[in-house]
Amino acid sequence: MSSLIEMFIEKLLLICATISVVVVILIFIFLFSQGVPALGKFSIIDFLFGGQWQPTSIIKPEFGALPMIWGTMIVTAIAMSISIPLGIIIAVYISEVADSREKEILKPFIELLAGIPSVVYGFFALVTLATIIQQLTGTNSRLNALNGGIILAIMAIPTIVSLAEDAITAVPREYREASLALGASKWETIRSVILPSSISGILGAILLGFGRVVGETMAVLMATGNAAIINFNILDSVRTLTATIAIETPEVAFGSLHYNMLFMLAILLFAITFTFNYIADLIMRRLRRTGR
Amino acid sequence: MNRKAMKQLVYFQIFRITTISIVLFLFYMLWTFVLNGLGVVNWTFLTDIPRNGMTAGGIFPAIIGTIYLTLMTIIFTVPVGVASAIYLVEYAHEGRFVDIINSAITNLAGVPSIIHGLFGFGLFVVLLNFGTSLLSGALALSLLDLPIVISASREALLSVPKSFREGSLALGATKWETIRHNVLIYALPGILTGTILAVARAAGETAPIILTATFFYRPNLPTSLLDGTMSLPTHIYYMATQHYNIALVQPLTYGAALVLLLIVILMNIVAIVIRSRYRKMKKW
Amino acid sequence: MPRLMDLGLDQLTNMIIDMANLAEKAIRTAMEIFEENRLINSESVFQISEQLRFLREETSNLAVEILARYQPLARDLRFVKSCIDIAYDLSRFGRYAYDISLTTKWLGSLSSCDLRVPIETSEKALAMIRKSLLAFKNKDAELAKTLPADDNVIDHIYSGTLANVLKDERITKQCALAVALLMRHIERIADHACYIADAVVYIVDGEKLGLH
Amino acid sequence: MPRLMDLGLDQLTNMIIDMANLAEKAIRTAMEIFEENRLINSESVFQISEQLRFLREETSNLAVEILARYQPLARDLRFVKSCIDIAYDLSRFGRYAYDISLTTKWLGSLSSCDLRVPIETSEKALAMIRKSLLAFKNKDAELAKTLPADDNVIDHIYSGTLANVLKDERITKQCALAVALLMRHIERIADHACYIADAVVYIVDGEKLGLH
Amino acid sequence: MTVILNNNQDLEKPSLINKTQYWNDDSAEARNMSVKIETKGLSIFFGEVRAVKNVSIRIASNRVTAIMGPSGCGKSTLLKSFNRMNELVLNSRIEGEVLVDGNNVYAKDYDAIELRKKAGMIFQKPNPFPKSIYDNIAYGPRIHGIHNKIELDKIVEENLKKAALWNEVSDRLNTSAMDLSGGQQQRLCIARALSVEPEVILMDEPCSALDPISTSRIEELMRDLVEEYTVIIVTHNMQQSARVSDFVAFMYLGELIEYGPTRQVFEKPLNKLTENYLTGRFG
Amino acid sequence: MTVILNNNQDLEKPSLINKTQYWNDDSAEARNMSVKIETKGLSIFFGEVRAVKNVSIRIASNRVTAIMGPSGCGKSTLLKSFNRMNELVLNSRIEGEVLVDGNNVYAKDYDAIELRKKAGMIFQKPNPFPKSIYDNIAYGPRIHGIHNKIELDKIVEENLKKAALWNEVSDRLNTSAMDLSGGQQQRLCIARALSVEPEVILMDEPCSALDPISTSRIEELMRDLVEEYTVIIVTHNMQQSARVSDFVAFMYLGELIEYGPTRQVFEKPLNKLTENYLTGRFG
Ligand SMILES: Nc1ncnc2c1ncn2[C@@H]1O[C@H](COP(=O)(O)OP(=O)(O)OP(=O)(O)O)[C@@H](O)[C@H]1O
Ligand SMILES: Nc1ncnc2c1ncn2[C@@H]1O[C@H](COP(=O)(O)OP(=O)(O)OP(=O)(O)O)[C@@H](O)[C@H]1O
Ligand SMILES: [Mg+2]
Ligand SMILES: [Mg+2]
Ligand SMILES: O=P([O-])([O-])[O-]
Repeated sequence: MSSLIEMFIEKLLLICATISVVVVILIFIFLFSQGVPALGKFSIIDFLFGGQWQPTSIIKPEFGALPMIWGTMIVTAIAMSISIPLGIIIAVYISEVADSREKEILKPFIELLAGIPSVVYGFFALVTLATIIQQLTGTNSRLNALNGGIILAIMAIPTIVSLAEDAITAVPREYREASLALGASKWETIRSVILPSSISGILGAILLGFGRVVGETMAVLMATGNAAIINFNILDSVRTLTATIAIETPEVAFGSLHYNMLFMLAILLFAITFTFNYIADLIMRRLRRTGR
Repeated sequence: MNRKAMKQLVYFQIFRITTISIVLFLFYMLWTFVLNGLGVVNWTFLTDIPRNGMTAGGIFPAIIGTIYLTLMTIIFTVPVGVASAIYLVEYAHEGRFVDIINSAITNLAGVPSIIHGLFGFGLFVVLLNFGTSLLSGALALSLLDLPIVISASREALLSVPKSFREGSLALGATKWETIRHNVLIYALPGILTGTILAVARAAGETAPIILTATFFYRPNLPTSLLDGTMSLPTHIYYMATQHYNIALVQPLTYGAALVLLLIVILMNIVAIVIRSRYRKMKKW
Repeated sequence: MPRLMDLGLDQLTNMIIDMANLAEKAIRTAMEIFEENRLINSESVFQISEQLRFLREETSNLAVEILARYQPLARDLRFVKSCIDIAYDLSRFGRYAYDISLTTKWLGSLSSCDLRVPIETSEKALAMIRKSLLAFKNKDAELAKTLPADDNVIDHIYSGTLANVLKDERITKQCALAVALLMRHIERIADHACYIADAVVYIVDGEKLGLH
Repeated sequence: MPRLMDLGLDQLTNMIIDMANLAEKAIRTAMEIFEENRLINSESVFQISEQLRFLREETSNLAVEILARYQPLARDLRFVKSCIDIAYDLSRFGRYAYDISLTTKWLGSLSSCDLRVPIETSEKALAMIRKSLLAFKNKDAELAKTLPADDNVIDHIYSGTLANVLKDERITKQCALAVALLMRHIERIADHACYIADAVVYIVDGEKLGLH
Repeated sequence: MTVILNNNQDLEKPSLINKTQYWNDDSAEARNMSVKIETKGLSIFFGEVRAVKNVSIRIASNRVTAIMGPSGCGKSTLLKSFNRMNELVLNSRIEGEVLVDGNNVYAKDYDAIELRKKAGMIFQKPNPFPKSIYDNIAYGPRIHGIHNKIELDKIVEENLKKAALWNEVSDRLNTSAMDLSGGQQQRLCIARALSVEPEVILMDEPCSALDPISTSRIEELMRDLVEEYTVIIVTHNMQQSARVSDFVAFMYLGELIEYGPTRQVFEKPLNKLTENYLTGRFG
Repeated sequence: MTVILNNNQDLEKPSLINKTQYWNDDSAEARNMSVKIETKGLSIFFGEVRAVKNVSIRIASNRVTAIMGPSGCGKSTLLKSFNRMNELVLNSRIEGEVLVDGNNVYAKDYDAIELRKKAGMIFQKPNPFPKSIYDNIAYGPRIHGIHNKIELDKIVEENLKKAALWNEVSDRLNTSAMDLSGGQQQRLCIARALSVEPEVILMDEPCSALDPISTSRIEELMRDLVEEYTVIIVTHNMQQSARVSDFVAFMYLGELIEYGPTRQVFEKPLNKLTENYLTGRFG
């Protein structure tokens, strides 16, 4: 009797656990089923390398994703090149340098920032940050790649800091003591022992930060100006994959080529984030298994 | 002072200055919202519908919409999420199947929110014909929240030492008895924390619901699951980018943003407080 | 709850006490041969002496076992260590008793000899044994420290008696030999009683005085 | 790297060997009194005997210390345990030697007595000591097991000699006494050599044979 | 020796010798002793690894049996097979039989729950539940259906007394068990195990996380418990085993190499491997 | 005893007695022995807590000194004060002096870095860096400016040999140190500490996480090291202290209660508290 109940409960829990798998598969199938039909009508080469994105052109709709890929790339590059060093520095500062009082303030604060909705960041970028940048650089496109990059960096910093901080804190106290007991200074200990032994955790943090940046929608949507052109000036307006989907989906006709092409963009985006998340996951998992 | 100490001092000062600048910058950001939003946030603003082409009045429908969406998300995700976590931690044995579930969860967590939106739009709104509605939005949000709830619950369960389970089993308790009496209660604060964070995230999400649940202007409150709604995040987005007179409504936008910020921060603080209390309490 | 070791230490104490009783019995039995002029077969003394030898072995086995099992330290260590020595001393009493009982075997009947001094001195030696045991039982270092005085008395009697039997021409050679042998064994017994007292002082104070 | 305990065990072995050498020296010195009719003062034998007594104490202290410090088990335990016993046996040799040296003190000059048998037997007993020590050094249980046969021989000689001195009327009472006393001490020496052999067998095989 | 001791009534009273060294009395008693647990050709596999190899052992009731051997030799695995805790490991598989009171516990209809009540387990690290002291002890009885407060009170008191903890905690039964010291926690765990009225107590290195003083407390407790229970202990510590156990089983690479009365195994092991292990000349 | 032994040259050769029991030779030698570390009225505070109370102790060079006492009595704190590792704890504060080679290490101009080179530390849990064996040993020398490969090779080999680990690892210097067994890891840590040419080695319960066989290895190593270094060890294990130490310091509630030659303290402690602790009649 009791073993019957036990079995029933186990099966019930199993069903719940399977839901995530079903959802992922559903997303997969759905994206592909909605996106792939477009390839019959538009070549994948033109999609990936086409420089024109004019979906609503009556004459000849163009679905070249390159401007969006470029936009995503440049914004991401700016964001990462700011957030990685800053994130690591802050993580090191919090976990190794700050005294306990500073730490007590900084840690929750950073966590709090991770919870702030992206639309708020976006609004800040749109109104305040853009003005600041404009005043500093004198550019005439208020909303531009730099603006988006900076706001994304700020959004990514909490993610990177808290994960990297975890990784650094997880370095056993014994390593620190061992190094100090050998007559190393604190800084030497950080550089030669702590950072090397938490490197994979930090790498994971960076990759997850990267995933967050690439997949971010609202902030870039509001901060970058959304011009679908390839431009090498970071002070020019750009448009990202995510922004394109967000802007165009509400207006698209269901089942149209444009609709399908939006799903193609989603597949592209998905592929990128999937790849990075997968690598991050691999690293994190190895970390967990070796117990460092 | 010798060279070693000198070098260390320089580095540490650079680190301190960097950290403080970033923190100040973020404080500045939060301050702009307080500064610009505090003026408009009052009782009317919170309880009135938007008026005069949204240039006046309040954000009541948006607040209610956000609450509805959030509550529904909780109802969808928490039972399934906690159950999944229990299965994974307590029952599943390492192996292919668990690997599949685990990578599904990490994947799901990594899917950009806009894709959840697009997926929700295509599946719930269009294919299943729920239309732009609370249901579609909540479902889309749930997909996004599910992995968060699962991970948090899983961490909480994993943090309960194996020895508690062994101790109970060795006394002749069954597995479920063990989980119910000697695992779940200790994991509960952790699960709660994770859930609150997930909820806060749901409350602030924009991209998924913008495609599935919300309207630019819909002053009357939703009466059924299939009604569309307004919500705070999308309201802010619309007011900041789509309104015909952005500059005019900017104070209102600040106000809405401040309210959203306060809601989200409040929930985060609650979670942080619960967690730190629980950490202090927990002695294993 | 008593320490596990305590069970063993109590056992050791009991064994020592038993040995002391046996030793006393052995000496008394041996001396009775002369006292009542009974020709008791030395065999019974030999039996007790052998019992003491076995018990000594058992005691030292137990002591070794306690050392290896419980690794006693400080006072416990001194106690166990001393028990090995004390058991050895006690087993020697058995041997001396046997040697005493052999006197008639070697020298023939001694009914004609005046053995009052050896007999009296043996009582003194027995009192010393009892005293040392009492000191051991009660861990009474002060009592133990009084033994050397007793020993001195016996040493005195011993040398006096030796001088006397040599000087006094009425004493036959056989009797002189008998008295000398007996007194020598009794003197040795007193020595070993002193060793025991020594051990007691060591147990209590941790000092090795070398009282004798 | 040797175990820390090994240092102590080696030390124990050395002390036992030293004691055995001293014991042999003691017995030899004591017997020389008769061999060459030298009137060696028994004092020098007493000195060696006392040295042995102190050494025995040292050995058993060290053994106890090893027990309490290293908690030896199995063969190591048997070894340490046996060393305590062997040291005791060896110290007895010193005492017997002293007793032997006292014979002339008790019985006067024995130059008129035929002491060839005791002297020869003492050589046999010394051989047994050497043999038992060899067995100990080499942990040679087989060699040790041959000692009881030697002991039997000595026992035989002992009882034969006793019967002989009683029967043979030419032997003076003094000489008879001397031979009997000497033989008895030598017989005891042989016994203790057997105990040592016993201990060796126990160290090697873990069996307590009770060879004697 | 018996001959001698018989003359001395004093020595016959309960004492160390009688308590822990019954094997002095030859193996006669050992042969008559009742067997509580028996394994027959027991092998335990983890996937491909054979952690326990064809072990046949008979464990005496009301005795302390110590399982020793180098790390990874299968001690814990063997111990866990006695109350089927090893089943919790996936991929674990057994061959052979484990008989408790003569019944094969791996038989299909044998109830693992009942078995675990019968054979309580104490772990290496004290693992009190983060509940009150009272609730820790009451946990097992409650699980098994006792909810009457008076009855529970009695059980709690009784078992805390058995575990020699009552005096130290009787005035704070409602404080958290986590506030106790390590040694007290371990005794609490023992009391908790006793609360479901086991007959066998399995201990896996119960003192390895404790300081020397707490350790001796637990050891004394073990000797007390054995009057009423069958105690099986896995330990690395030879002195501990020498102190508390009546029998020693020595394992090596999954095999049972030597098994016998403690004094005999420690003084005169039959197997060269045991000898080497005991004298530290190992590996 | 000396009288007797003098007759026997054999007994005078290096032996256990000479190696670990020099105190046999009366305290004369002890009085002549050079002092490596000395504390004068040392008190150590953590916030309001006074963990070490007015301790004055003189530690002999080229000897093993063991610090013992019940948990929380301040052993580790005292040990750490010798290389100023206690400074790493926030809120910690000292009063009094710690002299190493006669110099007060808490003086303002004393360089903590140099001190820590001079007084290496071994911890309770083996803590090799997650680097290769080679890099573990080379870490310290590199930090202190040695980068010449040949020189480093030499240092690595030498110190692994000193730590009795060379034979076991010489063929796999580039594999991760984490793959070593616990005992090997601890010896690696010792080698690592030796690599910066310390004069003092501080060990805080270095064997408490190790099995008995690894433990005796480390103990043997300690006796070897003391020929060249001053060794100070904190240990709970009285037998260990009896085995390896020349002097024992016994602490209680932050105070130094007893300090003397090991044999004397263990055989005849002067303080009642020490006596009770050693005989397990404590608390
Ligand atoms: N869950 C498991 N999965 C696979 N192998 C296992 C598992 N548990 C134990 N083993 C293997 O079984 C063997 C015996 O393990 P066990 O834990 O019984 O050893 P032990 O003697 O208790 O060692 P220790 O003294 O280190 O606790 C080991 O080789 C171990 O690697
Ligand atoms: N960082 C710290 N902050 C506050 N108090 C501390 C700190 N470290 C130690 N103490 C206190 O100082 C006292 C001595 O601690 P210490 O670690 O030196 O003890 P110990 O003798 O080494 O104990 P153990 O044997 O448990 O390691 C304890 O009462 C402890 O609570
Ligand atoms: Mg185990
Ligand atoms: Mg400590
Ligand atoms: O977090 P999002 O704004 O991209 O939904």
